[in-house]
Amino acid sequence: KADSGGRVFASPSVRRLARELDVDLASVDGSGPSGRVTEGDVRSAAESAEASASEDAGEDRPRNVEINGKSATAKRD
Amino acid sequence: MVVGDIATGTDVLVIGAGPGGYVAAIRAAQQGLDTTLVEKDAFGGTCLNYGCIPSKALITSADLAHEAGHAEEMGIHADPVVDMSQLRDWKDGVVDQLTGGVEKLCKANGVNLVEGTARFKDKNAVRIAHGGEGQGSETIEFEHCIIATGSRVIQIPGFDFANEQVWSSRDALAAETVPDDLVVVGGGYIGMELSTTFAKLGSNVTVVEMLDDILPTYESDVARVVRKRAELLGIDMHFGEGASGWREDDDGIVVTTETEDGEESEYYADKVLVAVGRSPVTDTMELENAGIEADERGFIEVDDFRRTDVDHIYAIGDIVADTPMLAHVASQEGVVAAEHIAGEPVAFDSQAVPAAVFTDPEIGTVGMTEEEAEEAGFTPAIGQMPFGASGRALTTGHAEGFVRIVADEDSGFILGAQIVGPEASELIAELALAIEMGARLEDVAATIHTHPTLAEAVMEAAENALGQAIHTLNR
Amino acid sequence: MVVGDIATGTDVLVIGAGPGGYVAAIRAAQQGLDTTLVEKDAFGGTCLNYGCIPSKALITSADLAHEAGHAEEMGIHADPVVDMSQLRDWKDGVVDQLTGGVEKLCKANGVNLVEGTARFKDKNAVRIAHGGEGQGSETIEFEHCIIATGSRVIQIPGFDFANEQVWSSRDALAAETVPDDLVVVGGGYIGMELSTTFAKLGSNVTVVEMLDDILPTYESDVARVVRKRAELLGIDMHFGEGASGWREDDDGIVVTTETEDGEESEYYADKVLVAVGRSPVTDTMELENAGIEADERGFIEVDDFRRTDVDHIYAIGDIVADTPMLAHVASQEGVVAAEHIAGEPVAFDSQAVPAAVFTDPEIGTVGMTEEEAEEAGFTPAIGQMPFGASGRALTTGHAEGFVRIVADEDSGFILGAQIVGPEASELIAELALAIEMGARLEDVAATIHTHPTLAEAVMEAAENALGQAIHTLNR
Ligand SMILES: Cc1cc2nc3c(=O)[nH]c(=O)nc-3n(C[C@H](O)[C@H](O)[C@H](O)COP(=O)(O)OP(=O)(O)OC[C@H]3O[C@@H](n4cnc5c(N)ncnc54)[C@H](O)[C@@H]3O)c2cc1C
Ligand SMILES: Cc1cc2nc3c(=O)[nH]c(=O)nc-3n(C[C@H](O)[C@H](O)[C@H](O)COP(=O)(O)OP(=O)(O)OC[C@H]3O[C@@H](n4cnc5c(N)ncnc54)[C@H](O)[C@@H]3O)c2cc1C
Repeated sequence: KADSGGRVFASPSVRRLARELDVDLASVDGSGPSGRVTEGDVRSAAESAEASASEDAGEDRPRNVEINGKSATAKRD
Repeated sequence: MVVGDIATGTDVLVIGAGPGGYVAAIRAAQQGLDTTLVEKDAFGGTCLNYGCIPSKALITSADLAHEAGHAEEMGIHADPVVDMSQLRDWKDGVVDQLTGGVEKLCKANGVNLVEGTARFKDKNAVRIAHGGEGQGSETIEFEHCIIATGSRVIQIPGFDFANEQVWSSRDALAAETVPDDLVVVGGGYIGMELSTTFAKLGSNVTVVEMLDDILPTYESDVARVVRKRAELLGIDMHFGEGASGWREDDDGIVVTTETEDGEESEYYADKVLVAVGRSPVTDTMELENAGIEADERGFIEVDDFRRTDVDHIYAIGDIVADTPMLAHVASQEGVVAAEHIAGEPVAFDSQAVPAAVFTDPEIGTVGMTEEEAEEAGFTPAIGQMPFGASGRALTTGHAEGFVRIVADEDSGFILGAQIVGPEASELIAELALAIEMGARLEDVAATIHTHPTLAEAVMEAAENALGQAIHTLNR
Repeated sequence: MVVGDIATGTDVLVIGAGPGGYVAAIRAAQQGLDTTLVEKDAFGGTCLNYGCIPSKALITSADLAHEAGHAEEMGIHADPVVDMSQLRDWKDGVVDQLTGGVEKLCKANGVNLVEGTARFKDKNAVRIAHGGEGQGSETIEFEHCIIATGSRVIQIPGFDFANEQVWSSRDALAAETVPDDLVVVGGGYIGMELSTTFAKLGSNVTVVEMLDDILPTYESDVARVVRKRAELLGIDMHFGEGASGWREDDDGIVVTTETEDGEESEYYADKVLVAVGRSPVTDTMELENAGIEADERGFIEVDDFRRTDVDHIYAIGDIVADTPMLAHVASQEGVVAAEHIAGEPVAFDSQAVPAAVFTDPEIGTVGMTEEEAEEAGFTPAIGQMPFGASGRALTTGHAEGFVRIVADEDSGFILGAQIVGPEASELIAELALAIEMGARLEDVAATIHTHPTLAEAVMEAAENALGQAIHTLNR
């Protein structure tokens, strides 16, 4: 995992995507060089979170993410 | 402009039109928010009117005149004379063009501009006092507010800027003539930029600095390159001395300094420039009425989205605690605040904040130093490339300094860089991007860099850290 | 040096010590391979001795003298005089320092240096003819060979460089005096760099170009910025005319040109500089003995590892088909060839090859143009930022030109960039890294760029492509 010194290595667009999908970057295993977190890593983390969430809820629908009071819908690709 | 005391409302009220505030206002308007920007003095703030822009304009002219006058080695014989009033006109023209541009851009993006001084009435309204006689005042109610009131120069005891002999940086930038003798109090970046400029324009410059080197926030080998050059320019530097006072004398002034041990010195001058730092402007808009408290030094604490303790009120720029007082930081914070209000998934999570000093040569830094990397728990791999080994640097006649890259030994991730040398302010951009992208040494080393450019030195420094440099011996 | 005809052996034989060959040799030696580098003329090749380096040194001096003499607007009054012999000494000093450095770096890395001309005996040996009388020759057997013999200037019918009035770029760079009147045949990058330089040094320059614009490999709006400036510098440009001959006349020469329709023109001059391109040097080392064939234009075909059809013989630099004739391409190819021989998992797979033109203003380009992106099947998103809206550009007094970024609309991936303006050669480095890293518009836009710098224009261009620019109106 690319978090030497508590730091996660990921590009600005991937960091933004993680916020958008409500994924905690520090908990993502990066598949890029030296463990850099990629867009794909964030999307699959979001999907597995969504899968386990819908398992818990026992239903299969997109999860609403609260961002600053405005709700965004986590999208599946 | 509205006359009398009427109340209007806005989604986003931005206070202060510096590089923090005007950028925040434009971005908020771009997001479709009804946005109002209040400014009490001049659009563009400190940066465009009294800081970054006029200082760099002066530096350009001083550099060109000085260089052309000292280039016999490359065959140029010239004896340039600088006409200060022409230089001021040009500089003022540049400032006017940019501040006029800011105003136009605000309007084009639909920002409502209000001239006046804002004070909080409560958590959801400010009162705006309009400047002149009989201009009255107005109340503006807001859903969200972004405070971007910037900073002011710090005055030290005994040196009142009201005296014409005592200059603030703003006075120095508006100078009508070049003083024969100039004492500069403070060897920080503003002090050193202006010392270099006036030395090149012909002043005998003396710098007095309390600490034991110039540019104390930079590593000593970085500062050293600038100090050596300053010495060659004839700048006289005195360390461990604090300015204690000044008095008039014949046709000039005498500045007195004191060491910690109480040893006094005196320096003759025409003007004394006091450049010991800037402090946040948070004491004039009745923050307490909005329920916000500044810390003991006047800064405001904010979260990752630049929100203050009062959720719908944001603070950005020089008034923010913990981020450096720099124009580009203010702008980035403005973007974050505006987009956060609009509900975008942003945060101020920049891995790398670059900074530049426009001395001779320039300094550009970003991210961690070797020491900081160690403190953060990394094992640093260091790569360095002296400009003396750069073909491009030699062909420009400026080959002092170096590029240093700090990376993590294990992963190769680039953590920081320090550049001192020609165009350091521009060269640092590539490394800021490298850090933000999570680039490794290998990535920078394998990227083709145009020949002959100074940017090749960035690539060579990365190669050096990997033990693969071509144009310098590997450690 | 070895006298007489004896045979020695080496792991890697590199032929030609230009930026391709010397870099390949150093990297091969760094990989622990026994490496021999043969050079028949001067270490550093065309680039250091007769190309990139001397041209940029001349440009620096011409620029500084010209700028200082034309800066009344910023208050500078000067009437610089350039002493050509001093300028030549300085330029030669820079060249000597760099070529000496190359030799030292080769030795320090353990490369065996051999002076002489190499010709293939067979697939595994060359014969080296040493220069002078009685120096004899030697045979070197090799496991691997890297051919890096570079290019030579193209001569056109009727213009023999043996005449002192007919200059090649090399002659121009060694000029002892500045001609009053100079005709330049060819408006490509070398022709335009030298035209600009001599115009600034005081020549009346006329450019004749067969095609209908200068810098025909660049987009017309990019070339236009340079053409406009060239016009202001008094350079007289004639398009659609080919140089057909010249004759002596009184104390000068007359150059004749012809259009496609046979219309003739005459231009008076002291010298005529022919800069119509360069061709690969592949006809002098008996390639056929090694079983290698050049194409009809003299270039050698190579694979991703820079191998020729003969597996253990590589070719790099200006002699390679399909890659541009540029020093940094030669160096990168040298690194790839050397590392491939050493068994490293390399390939010449650069996504982005930057290129610069050191005209006034400079041009820097990398990756795809809008048209190329379309042809490649992308839907291009274009972002542009004029330097006229850049605070830094205005403070330098150079605000012509723009930064353009070409990205893929859907993914945001950056595909290319074209910069024309101040420091374009340096600014392109960030975008080359961006492309190599697979950065998106958003990544460049979200990276903090130092204020005030020209590099901010790169960020603004990315923002513009996203419809979020602050300092320019979004399309
Ligand atoms: C000489 C000098 C050189 C500098 N050079 C550089 C440099 O090269 N690079 C760099 O990054 N930084 C530089 N700086 C620092 C830079 O100017 C500041 O970091 C930047 O201006 C901060 O932006 P801001 O928007 O926070 O505040 P400011 O630019 O200070 O703007 C604040 C604005 O708010 C207005 N205001 C304040 N209170 C009120 C109120 N109550 N109502 C209405 N309006 C109000 C003020 O009039 C002002 O216009 C320099 C500074 C100086 C002095
Ligand atoms: C005026 C001018 C300006 C230029 N400016 C730039 C610029 O700004 N940026 C840029 O990227 N490029 C520039 N170039 C192009 C650049 O010089 C070439 O692309 C580069 O030199 C190619 O490198 P190379 O190693 O392939 O060949 P060269 O540099 O040509 O080196 C080849 C070497 O091989 C030697 N050699 C040839 N045959 C033999 C033999 N049989 N035995 C032994 N030795 C041999 C030659 O003597 C020579 O030293 C410029 C060129 C010119 C002419």
